[in-house]
Amino acid sequence: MIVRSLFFAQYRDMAGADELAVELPAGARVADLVERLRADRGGLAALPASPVVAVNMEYAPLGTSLSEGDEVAFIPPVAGG
Amino acid sequence: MIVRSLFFAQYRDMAGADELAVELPAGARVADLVERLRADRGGLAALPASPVVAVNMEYAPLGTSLSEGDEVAFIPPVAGG
Amino acid sequence: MSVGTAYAAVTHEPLDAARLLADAVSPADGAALLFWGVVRAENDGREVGHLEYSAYAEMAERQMHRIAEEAIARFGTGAIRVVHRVGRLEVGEASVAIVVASPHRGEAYEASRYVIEELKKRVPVWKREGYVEGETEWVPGFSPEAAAAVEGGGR
Amino acid sequence: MSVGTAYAAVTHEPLDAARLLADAVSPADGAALLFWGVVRAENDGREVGHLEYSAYAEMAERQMHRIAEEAIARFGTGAIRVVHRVGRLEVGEASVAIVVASPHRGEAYEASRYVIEELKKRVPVWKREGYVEGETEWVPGFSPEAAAAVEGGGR
Repeated sequence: MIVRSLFFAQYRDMAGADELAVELPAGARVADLVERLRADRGGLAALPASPVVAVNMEYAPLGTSLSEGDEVAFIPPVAGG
Repeated sequence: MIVRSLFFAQYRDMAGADELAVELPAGARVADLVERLRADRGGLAALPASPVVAVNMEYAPLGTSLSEGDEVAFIPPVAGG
Repeated sequence: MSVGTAYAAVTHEPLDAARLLADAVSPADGAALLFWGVVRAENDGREVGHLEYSAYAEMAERQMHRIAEEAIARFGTGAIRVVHRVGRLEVGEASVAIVVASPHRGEAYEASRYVIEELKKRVPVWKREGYVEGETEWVPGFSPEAAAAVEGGGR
Repeated sequence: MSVGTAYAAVTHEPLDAARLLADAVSPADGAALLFWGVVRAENDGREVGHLEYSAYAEMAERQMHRIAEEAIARFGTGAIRVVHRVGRLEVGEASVAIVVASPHRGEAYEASRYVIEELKKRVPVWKREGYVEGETEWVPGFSPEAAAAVEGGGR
Protein backbone atom coordinates (compact mmCIF):
# COMPACT_ATOMS: atom_id res chain seq x y z
CA MET A 1 0.00 0.00 0.00
CA ILE A 2 0.98 3.59 -0.49
CA VAL A 3 0.68 6.27 2.20
CA ARG A 4 1.27 10.00 1.86
CA SER A 5 3.78 11.49 4.29
CA LEU A 6 3.56 15.24 4.88
CA PHE A 7 6.33 17.34 6.36
CA PHE A 8 6.10 20.75 8.00
CA ALA A 9 8.49 23.40 9.30
CA GLN A 10 11.77 21.84 10.57
CA TYR A 11 10.73 18.40 9.26
CA ARG A 12 10.08 19.91 5.85
CA ASP A 13 13.60 21.35 5.92
CA MET A 14 14.97 17.85 6.75
CA ALA A 15 12.89 16.12 4.07
CA GLY A 16 13.57 18.73 1.41
CA ALA A 17 9.97 18.20 0.32
CA ASP A 18 6.42 18.88 1.48
CA GLU A 19 5.27 15.40 0.75
CA LEU A 20 6.56 11.89 -0.05
CA ALA A 21 4.60 8.85 -1.18
CA VAL A 22 5.89 5.79 0.67
CA GLU A 23 5.15 2.17 -0.16
CA LEU A 24 4.65 -0.04 2.89
CA PRO A 25 3.59 -3.66 3.37
CA ALA A 26 -0.05 -4.26 4.28
CA GLY A 27 -0.59 -4.05 8.05
CA ALA A 28 2.20 -1.53 8.57
CA ARG A 29 1.94 0.89 11.47
CA VAL A 30 3.04 4.48 11.87
CA ALA A 31 6.18 3.23 13.65
CA ASP A 32 7.12 1.25 10.53
CA LEU A 33 6.80 4.36 8.38
CA VAL A 34 9.00 6.31 10.79
CA GLU A 35 11.63 3.59 10.72
CA ARG A 36 11.57 3.49 6.94
CA LEU A 37 11.95 7.27 6.62
CA ARG A 38 14.78 7.42 9.12
CA ALA A 39 16.63 4.66 7.27
CA ASP A 40 15.96 5.73 3.67
CA ARG A 41 16.48 9.42 3.45
CA GLY A 42 19.58 11.45 4.19
CA GLY A 43 17.84 14.41 5.80
CA LEU A 44 15.14 12.43 7.53
CA ALA A 45 17.72 10.40 9.43
CA ALA A 46 17.45 13.33 11.87
CA LEU A 47 13.70 12.70 12.39
CA PRO A 48 13.07 11.79 16.07
CA ALA A 49 12.49 8.07 16.69
CA SER A 50 9.09 8.97 18.24
CA PRO A 51 7.84 12.01 16.36
CA VAL A 52 4.35 13.44 16.84
CA VAL A 53 2.19 12.41 13.89
CA ALA A 54 -1.34 12.96 12.70
CA VAL A 55 -3.08 10.32 10.62
CA ASN A 56 -5.78 11.80 8.41
CA MET A 57 -5.58 15.04 10.41
CA GLU A 58 -5.98 13.52 13.88
CA TYR A 59 -3.08 13.08 16.30
CA ALA A 60 -2.34 9.36 16.48
CA PRO A 61 -0.01 7.09 18.46
CA LEU A 62 2.88 5.31 16.71
CA GLY A 63 1.05 1.99 17.00
CA THR A 64 -1.75 3.15 14.70
CA SER A 65 -2.31 0.79 11.74
CA LEU A 66 -2.13 2.40 8.34
CA SER A 67 -4.32 1.89 5.29
CA GLU A 68 -3.90 2.59 1.59
CA GLY A 69 -4.07 6.33 0.91
CA ASP A 70 -3.68 7.45 4.52
CA GLU A 71 -2.21 10.90 5.05
CA VAL A 72 0.47 10.83 7.74
CA ALA A 73 1.68 14.26 8.81
CA PHE A 74 4.87 14.74 10.81
CA ILE A 75 4.25 17.52 13.30
CA PRO A 76 7.24 19.28 14.85
CA PRO A 77 6.60 21.25 18.05
CA VAL A 78 3.79 23.70 17.27
CA ALA A 79 4.14 27.45 17.75
CA GLY A 80 0.86 29.06 16.78
CA GLY A 81 -0.64 32.14 18.32
CA MET B 1 -20.86 80.89 49.55
CA ILE B 2 -22.39 79.34 46.47
CA VAL B 3 -21.83 75.70 45.44
CA ARG B 4 -22.97 74.01 42.23
CA SER B 5 -25.06 70.87 42.70
CA LEU B 6 -25.18 68.47 39.75
CA PHE B 7 -27.83 65.78 39.31
CA PHE B 8 -27.70 62.69 37.15
CA ALA B 9 -30.06 59.91 36.07
CA GLN B 10 -32.74 59.24 38.72
CA TYR B 11 -31.58 62.22 40.78
CA ARG B 12 -31.92 64.44 37.72
CA ASP B 13 -35.48 63.21 37.32
CA MET B 14 -36.16 64.11 40.99
CA ALA B 15 -34.53 67.54 40.74
CA GLY B 16 -36.12 68.36 37.39
CA ALA B 17 -32.80 70.03 36.50
CA ASP B 18 -29.19 69.12 35.67
CA GLU B 19 -27.79 71.66 38.03
CA LEU B 20 -28.75 73.98 40.91
CA ALA B 21 -26.72 76.77 42.50
CA VAL B 22 -27.16 76.61 46.27
CA GLU B 23 -26.16 79.25 48.79
CA LEU B 24 -24.71 77.86 52.01
CA PRO B 25 -23.10 79.43 55.08
CA ALA B 26 -19.30 79.42 55.21
CA GLY B 27 -17.96 76.18 56.71
CA ALA B 28 -20.87 74.09 55.45
CA ARG B 29 -20.27 70.42 54.73
CA VAL B 30 -21.75 68.11 52.12
CA ALA B 31 -24.22 66.84 54.74
CA ASP B 32 -25.57 70.40 55.13
CA LEU B 33 -26.15 70.66 51.38
CA VAL B 34 -27.98 67.33 51.38
CA GLU B 35 -30.18 68.46 54.25
CA ARG B 36 -30.95 71.75 52.49
CA LEU B 37 -31.89 70.03 49.23
CA ARG B 38 -34.09 67.45 50.95
CA ALA B 39 -35.93 70.24 52.81
CA ASP B 40 -36.22 72.82 50.01
CA ARG B 41 -37.25 71.06 46.89
CA GLY B 42 -40.34 69.00 46.26
CA GLY B 43 -38.69 66.33 44.10
CA LEU B 44 -35.43 66.21 46.01
CA ALA B 45 -37.25 65.28 49.22
CA ALA B 46 -36.81 61.76 47.82
CA LEU B 47 -33.01 62.10 47.78
CA PRO B 48 -31.44 59.53 50.17
CA ALA B 49 -30.26 60.97 53.48
CA SER B 50 -26.77 59.63 52.71
CA PRO B 51 -26.36 59.82 48.95
CA VAL B 52 -23.07 59.13 47.18
CA VAL B 53 -21.50 62.43 46.16
CA ALA B 54 -18.44 63.61 44.34
CA VAL B 55 -16.86 66.95 45.20
CA ASN B 56 -14.93 68.42 42.28
CA MET B 57 -15.11 65.04 40.53
CA GLU B 58 -13.76 62.91 43.40
CA TYR B 59 -15.95 60.72 45.57
CA ALA B 60 -16.14 62.36 48.97
CA PRO B 61 -17.66 61.55 52.38
CA LEU B 62 -20.61 63.58 53.70
CA GLY B 63 -18.37 65.28 56.24
CA THR B 64 -16.31 67.00 53.54
CA SER B 65 -16.12 70.79 53.99
CA LEU B 66 -17.26 72.82 51.03
CA SER B 67 -15.76 75.96 49.51
CA GLU B 68 -17.06 78.69 47.24
CA GLY B 69 -17.55 77.38 43.70
CA ASP B 70 -17.26 73.67 44.56
CA GLU B 71 -19.01 71.27 42.21
CA VAL B 72 -21.00 68.70 44.19
CA ALA B 73 -22.37 65.87 42.06
CA PHE B 74 -25.09 63.53 43.32
CA ILE B 75 -24.29 60.06 42.01
CA PRO B 76 -27.08 57.48 41.94
CA PRO B 77 -25.99 53.84 41.66
CA VAL B 78 -23.77 53.59 38.58
CA ALA B 79 -24.50 51.22 35.70
CA GLY B 80 -21.76 51.64 33.14
CA GLY B 81 -20.36 48.92 30.91
CA MET C 1 7.89 45.30 33.48
CA SER C 2 6.45 47.43 30.72
CA VAL C 3 5.19 50.95 31.26
CA GLY C 4 2.14 51.53 29.15
CA THR C 5 0.13 54.70 28.93
CA ALA C 6 -3.51 55.13 29.91
CA TYR C 7 -6.18 56.77 27.79
CA ALA C 8 -9.88 57.23 28.58
CA ALA C 9 -12.75 58.95 26.82
CA VAL C 10 -16.53 59.33 26.82
CA THR C 11 -17.96 59.72 23.33
CA HIS C 12 -21.20 59.95 21.39
CA GLU C 13 -19.60 58.28 18.37
CA PRO C 14 -19.80 54.56 17.54
CA LEU C 15 -16.77 52.70 18.94
CA ASP C 16 -14.07 51.68 16.46
CA ALA C 17 -12.42 48.39 17.48
CA ALA C 18 -9.72 48.40 14.79
CA ARG C 19 -8.68 51.94 15.62
CA LEU C 20 -8.52 51.23 19.36
CA LEU C 21 -6.32 48.18 18.78
CA ALA C 22 -4.01 50.06 16.42
CA ASP C 23 -3.64 52.93 18.88
CA ALA C 24 -2.88 50.62 21.82
CA VAL C 25 -0.40 48.11 20.37
CA SER C 26 3.31 48.99 20.44
CA PRO C 27 6.25 46.94 19.06
CA ALA C 28 6.90 45.54 22.55
CA ASP C 29 3.45 43.93 22.73
CA GLY C 30 2.69 40.32 21.84
CA ALA C 31 -1.03 40.48 22.48
CA ALA C 32 -3.95 42.81 22.97
CA LEU C 33 -7.25 41.97 24.58
CA LEU C 34 -10.37 43.89 23.66
CA PHE C 35 -13.41 43.84 25.93
CA TRP C 36 -16.44 44.87 23.91
CA GLY C 37 -19.60 45.48 25.90
CA VAL C 38 -22.76 45.36 23.79
CA VAL C 39 -26.46 46.04 24.29
CA ARG C 40 -28.41 42.82 24.90
CA ALA C 41 -31.92 42.21 23.61
CA GLU C 42 -33.12 41.00 26.99
CA ASN C 43 -32.60 41.94 30.63
CA ASP C 44 -34.28 40.38 33.65
CA GLY C 45 -36.84 38.78 31.40
CA ARG C 46 -37.88 41.97 29.60
CA GLU C 47 -37.30 42.56 25.90
CA VAL C 48 -35.01 45.54 25.41
CA GLY C 49 -35.21 47.66 22.25
CA HIS C 50 -32.50 50.20 23.02
CA LEU C 51 -30.49 51.73 25.85
CA GLU C 52 -29.91 55.39 26.68
CA TYR C 53 -26.51 55.90 28.30
CA SER C 54 -25.66 59.08 30.14
CA ALA C 55 -22.53 60.04 32.06
CA TYR C 56 -20.94 62.65 34.25
CA ALA C 57 -18.51 62.78 31.38
CA GLU C 58 -15.55 64.65 32.79
CA MET C 59 -15.53 62.67 36.03
CA ALA C 60 -16.11 59.41 34.15
CA GLU C 61 -13.05 60.07 31.98
CA ARG C 62 -10.99 60.89 35.05
CA GLN C 63 -12.14 57.69 36.83
CA MET C 64 -11.57 55.47 33.80
CA HIS C 65 -8.12 56.97 33.29
CA ARG C 66 -7.27 56.26 36.91
CA ILE C 67 -8.53 52.68 36.70
CA ALA C 68 -6.42 52.14 33.57
CA GLU C 69 -3.35 53.54 35.35
CA GLU C 70 -4.01 51.29 38.35
CA ALA C 71 -4.19 48.26 36.06
CA ILE C 72 -0.98 49.16 34.24
CA ALA C 73 0.87 49.58 37.54
CA ARG C 74 -0.63 46.47 39.10
CA PHE C 75 -0.24 44.04 36.20
CA GLY C 76 2.67 45.58 34.29
CA THR C 77 0.88 45.77 30.96
CA GLY C 78 1.43 48.03 27.98
CA ALA C 79 -1.10 50.69 27.01
CA ILE C 80 -4.71 50.55 28.18
CA ARG C 81 -7.46 52.47 26.38
CA VAL C 82 -10.99 52.76 27.74
CA VAL C 83 -13.80 54.38 25.78
CA HIS C 84 -17.42 54.57 26.93
CA ARG C 85 -20.15 55.57 24.55
CA VAL C 86 -23.19 57.63 25.61
CA GLY C 87 -26.50 58.45 23.94
CA ARG C 88 -29.00 56.09 22.41
CA LEU C 89 -27.66 52.61 21.53
CA GLU C 90 -29.53 49.89 19.72
CA VAL C 91 -29.28 46.16 20.51
CA GLY C 92 -25.90 44.82 19.36
CA GLU C 93 -24.13 48.19 19.49
CA ALA C 94 -21.05 48.55 21.67
CA SER C 95 -21.32 50.65 24.82
CA VAL C 96 -17.80 50.22 26.14
CA ALA C 97 -14.45 49.14 24.73
CA ILE C 98 -11.37 48.34 26.80
CA VAL C 99 -8.13 47.50 25.04
CA VAL C 100 -5.18 46.16 27.01
CA ALA C 101 -1.95 45.74 25.08
CA SER C 102 0.73 43.66 26.72
CA PRO C 103 4.03 41.91 26.08
CA HIS C 104 2.46 38.76 27.59
CA ARG C 105 -1.12 37.56 27.50
CA GLY C 106 -1.65 36.52 31.13
CA GLU C 107 -1.33 40.09 32.35
CA ALA C 108 -3.66 41.33 29.60
CA TYR C 109 -6.46 39.02 30.82
CA GLU C 110 -6.03 40.07 34.44
CA ALA C 111 -5.83 43.77 33.65
CA SER C 112 -8.83 43.67 31.30
CA ARG C 113 -10.96 41.99 33.93
CA TYR C 114 -9.81 44.46 36.58
CA VAL C 115 -10.72 47.45 34.41
CA ILE C 116 -14.24 46.29 33.54
CA GLU C 117 -15.04 45.26 37.14
CA GLU C 118 -13.81 48.56 38.57
CA LEU C 119 -15.51 50.55 35.80
CA LYS C 120 -18.83 48.99 36.74
CA LYS C 121 -18.31 49.89 40.39
CA ARG C 122 -16.85 53.38 40.21
CA VAL C 123 -17.46 55.19 36.93
CA PRO C 124 -20.42 57.62 36.86
CA VAL C 125 -22.36 56.25 33.90
CA TRP C 126 -26.05 55.37 33.89
CA LYS C 127 -28.38 53.64 31.51
CA ARG C 128 -32.09 53.69 30.93
CA GLU C 129 -33.59 50.67 29.19
CA GLY C 130 -36.18 51.22 26.49
CA TYR C 131 -38.44 48.16 26.41
CA VAL C 132 -40.00 46.87 23.25
CA GLU C 133 -43.44 47.38 24.84
CA GLY C 134 -42.69 51.10 25.17
CA GLU C 135 -41.68 52.00 28.76
CA THR C 136 -38.25 53.10 29.89
CA GLU C 137 -36.56 52.40 33.22
CA TRP C 138 -33.22 53.21 34.90
CA VAL C 139 -31.10 50.09 35.17
CA PRO C 140 -30.23 49.33 38.82
CA GLY C 141 -26.51 49.75 39.43
CA PHE C 142 -23.70 49.72 41.97
CA SER C 143 -23.48 52.31 44.70
CA PRO C 144 -19.87 53.54 44.70
CA GLU C 145 -18.37 53.48 48.17
CA ALA C 146 -16.91 56.91 48.76
CA ALA C 147 -14.23 55.67 51.16
CA ALA C 148 -13.26 52.64 49.07
CA ALA C 149 -13.10 54.71 45.90
CA VAL C 150 -10.85 57.28 47.54
CA GLU C 151 -8.58 54.52 48.83
CA GLY C 152 -8.51 52.78 45.46
CA GLY C 153 -7.64 56.05 43.82
CA GLY C 154 -4.66 56.51 46.09
CA ARG C 155 -2.96 53.28 45.07
CA MET D 1 -26.91 28.24 28.92
CA SER D 2 -26.41 29.67 25.47
CA VAL D 3 -25.51 27.54 22.48
CA GLY D 4 -23.10 29.43 20.28
CA THR D 5 -21.61 28.24 17.04
CA ALA D 6 -17.94 27.66 16.33
CA TYR D 7 -16.04 28.97 13.33
CA ALA D 8 -12.35 28.53 12.49
CA ALA D 9 -10.19 29.51 9.54
CA VAL D 10 -6.59 29.80 8.38
CA THR D 11 -6.04 32.74 6.06
CA HIS D 12 -3.35 34.69 4.22
CA GLU D 13 -5.37 37.93 4.55
CA PRO D 14 -4.90 40.56 7.27
CA LEU D 15 -7.28 39.93 10.19
CA ASP D 16 -10.31 42.20 10.47
CA ALA D 17 -11.26 42.83 14.11
CA ALA D 18 -14.47 44.74 13.42
CA ARG D 19 -15.73 42.09 11.05
CA LEU D 20 -14.96 39.27 13.47
CA LEU D 21 -16.84 41.04 16.28
CA ALA D 22 -19.83 41.78 14.07
CA ASP D 23 -20.00 38.17 12.90
CA ALA D 24 -19.80 36.76 16.43
CA VAL D 25 -22.18 38.96 18.42
CA SER D 26 -25.87 37.99 18.53
CA PRO D 27 -28.74 39.84 20.27
CA ALA D 28 -28.43 37.50 23.28
CA ASP D 29 -24.84 38.62 23.95
CA GLY D 30 -23.85 41.33 26.41
CA ALA D 31 -20.12 41.17 25.75
CA ALA D 32 -17.49 39.95 23.37
CA LEU D 33 -13.84 39.43 24.12
CA LEU D 34 -11.27 39.62 21.34
CA PHE D 35 -7.83 38.11 21.79
CA TRP D 36 -5.47 39.70 19.28
CA GLY D 37 -2.05 38.07 19.01
CA VAL D 38 0.55 40.34 17.41
CA VAL D 39 4.15 40.04 16.24
CA ARG D 40 6.57 41.44 18.82
CA ALA D 41 9.75 43.29 17.95
CA GLU D 42 11.81 41.20 20.33
CA ASN D 43 12.01 37.58 21.40
CA ASP D 44 14.51 36.01 23.80
CA GLY D 45 16.68 39.08 23.52
CA ARG D 46 16.89 39.10 19.70
CA GLU D 47 15.42 41.85 17.57
CA VAL D 48 12.72 40.45 15.30
CA GLY D 49 11.93 42.07 11.95
CA HIS D 50 9.16 39.77 10.76
CA LEU D 51 7.66 36.32 11.26
CA GLU D 52 6.82 33.68 8.69
CA TYR D 53 3.83 31.60 9.79
CA SER D 54 3.01 28.29 8.16
CA ALA D 55 0.31 25.75 8.95
CA TYR D 56 -1.07 22.34 8.13
CA ALA D 57 -4.07 24.42 7.21
CA GLU D 58 -6.85 21.87 6.95
CA MET D 59 -5.90 20.13 10.18
CA ALA D 60 -5.35 23.49 11.93
CA GLU D 61 -8.87 24.59 11.01
CA ARG D 62 -10.28 21.31 12.25
CA GLN D 63 -8.38 21.57 15.56
CA MET D 64 -9.32 25.21 16.12
CA HIS D 65 -12.96 24.44 15.37
CA ARG D 66 -12.87 21.61 17.89
CA ILE D 67 -11.25 23.79 20.56
CA ALA D 68 -13.92 26.46 19.98
CA GLU D 69 -16.67 23.83 20.33
CA GLU D 70 -15.08 22.53 23.53
CA ALA D 71 -15.02 26.07 24.97
CA ILE D 72 -18.66 26.72 24.04
CA ALA D 73 -19.76 23.48 25.68
CA ARG D 74 -17.56 23.94 28.74
CA PHE D 75 -18.28 27.60 29.49
CA GLY D 76 -21.72 28.05 27.93
CA THR D 77 -20.75 31.01 25.76
CA GLY D 78 -22.23 32.31 22.54
CA ALA D 79 -20.35 32.10 19.25
CA ILE D 80 -16.59 31.64 19.12
CA ARG D 81 -14.57 32.54 16.01
CA VAL D 82 -10.89 31.68 15.65
CA VAL D 83 -8.82 32.88 12.71
CA HIS D 84 -5.09 32.28 12.28
CA ARG D 85 -3.10 34.13 9.69
CA VAL D 86 -0.21 32.55 7.77
CA GLY D 87 2.51 33.98 5.54
CA ARG D 88 4.90 36.83 6.25
CA LEU D 89 3.85 39.17 9.07
CA GLU D 90 5.61 42.36 10.11
CA VAL D 91 6.00 43.56 13.70
CA GLY D 92 2.65 44.80 15.04
CA GLU D 93 0.53 42.73 12.63
CA ALA D 94 -2.00 40.29 14.07
CA SER D 95 -1.30 36.57 13.73
CA VAL D 96 -4.34 35.22 15.52
CA ALA D 97 -7.76 36.54 16.50
CA ILE D 98 -10.17 34.80 18.86
CA VAL D 99 -13.60 36.31 19.45
CA VAL D 100 -15.83 34.94 22.19
CA ALA D 101 -19.33 36.39 22.34
CA SER D 102 -21.29 35.70 25.49
CA PRO D 103 -24.40 36.74 27.40
CA HIS D 104 -22.14 37.29 30.46
CA ARG D 105 -18.55 38.43 30.64
CA GLY D 106 -17.09 35.94 33.13
CA GLU D 107 -17.58 33.04 30.76
CA ALA D 108 -16.10 35.03 27.89
CA TYR D 109 -12.83 35.54 29.79
CA GLU D 110 -12.57 31.88 30.73
CA ALA D 111 -13.42 30.62 27.27
CA SER D 112 -11.03 33.04 25.55
CA ARG D 113 -8.17 31.94 27.75
CA TYR D 114 -9.00 28.29 27.18
CA VAL D 115 -8.99 28.70 23.40
CA ILE D 116 -5.63 30.50 23.19
CA GLU D 117 -3.92 28.08 25.60
CA GLU D 118 -5.22 25.00 23.76
CA LEU D 119 -4.44 26.55 20.38
CA LYS D 120 -0.82 26.97 21.40
CA LYS D 121 -0.63 23.34 22.52
CA ARG D 122 -2.51 21.52 19.78
CA VAL D 123 -2.89 23.46 16.55
CA PRO D 124 -0.36 22.65 13.78
CA VAL D 125 1.04 26.11 13.09
CA TRP D 126 4.72 27.06 13.00
CA LYS D 127 6.65 30.27 12.83
CA ARG D 128 10.11 31.23 11.69
CA GLU D 129 11.54 34.44 13.06
CA GLY D 130 13.38 36.78 10.73
CA TYR D 131 15.92 38.71 12.79
CA VAL D 132 16.89 42.25 12.03
CA GLU D 133 20.50 41.09 11.60
CA GLY D 134 19.40 38.81 8.77
CA GLU D 135 19.09 35.16 9.93
CA THR D 136 15.89 33.20 10.30
CA GLU D 137 15.09 30.51 12.86
CA TRP D 138 12.14 28.25 13.73
CA VAL D 139 10.56 29.34 16.98
CA PRO D 140 10.62 26.51 19.57
CA GLY D 141 7.12 25.28 20.33
CA PHE D 142 4.97 22.79 22.20
CA SER D 143 5.04 19.11 21.37
CA PRO D 144 1.39 18.01 21.12
CA GLU D 145 0.73 14.90 23.18
CA ALA D 146 -0.94 12.43 20.88
CA ALA D 147 -2.84 10.68 23.68
CA ALA D 148 -3.92 13.87 25.43
CA ALA D 149 -5.04 15.44 22.17
CA VAL D 150 -7.12 12.42 21.26
CA GLU D 151 -8.73 12.41 24.69
CA GLY D 152 -9.37 16.15 24.56
CA GLY D 153 -10.97 15.77 21.17
CA GLY D 154 -13.41 13.21 22.53
CA ARG D 155 -14.89 15.54 25.12
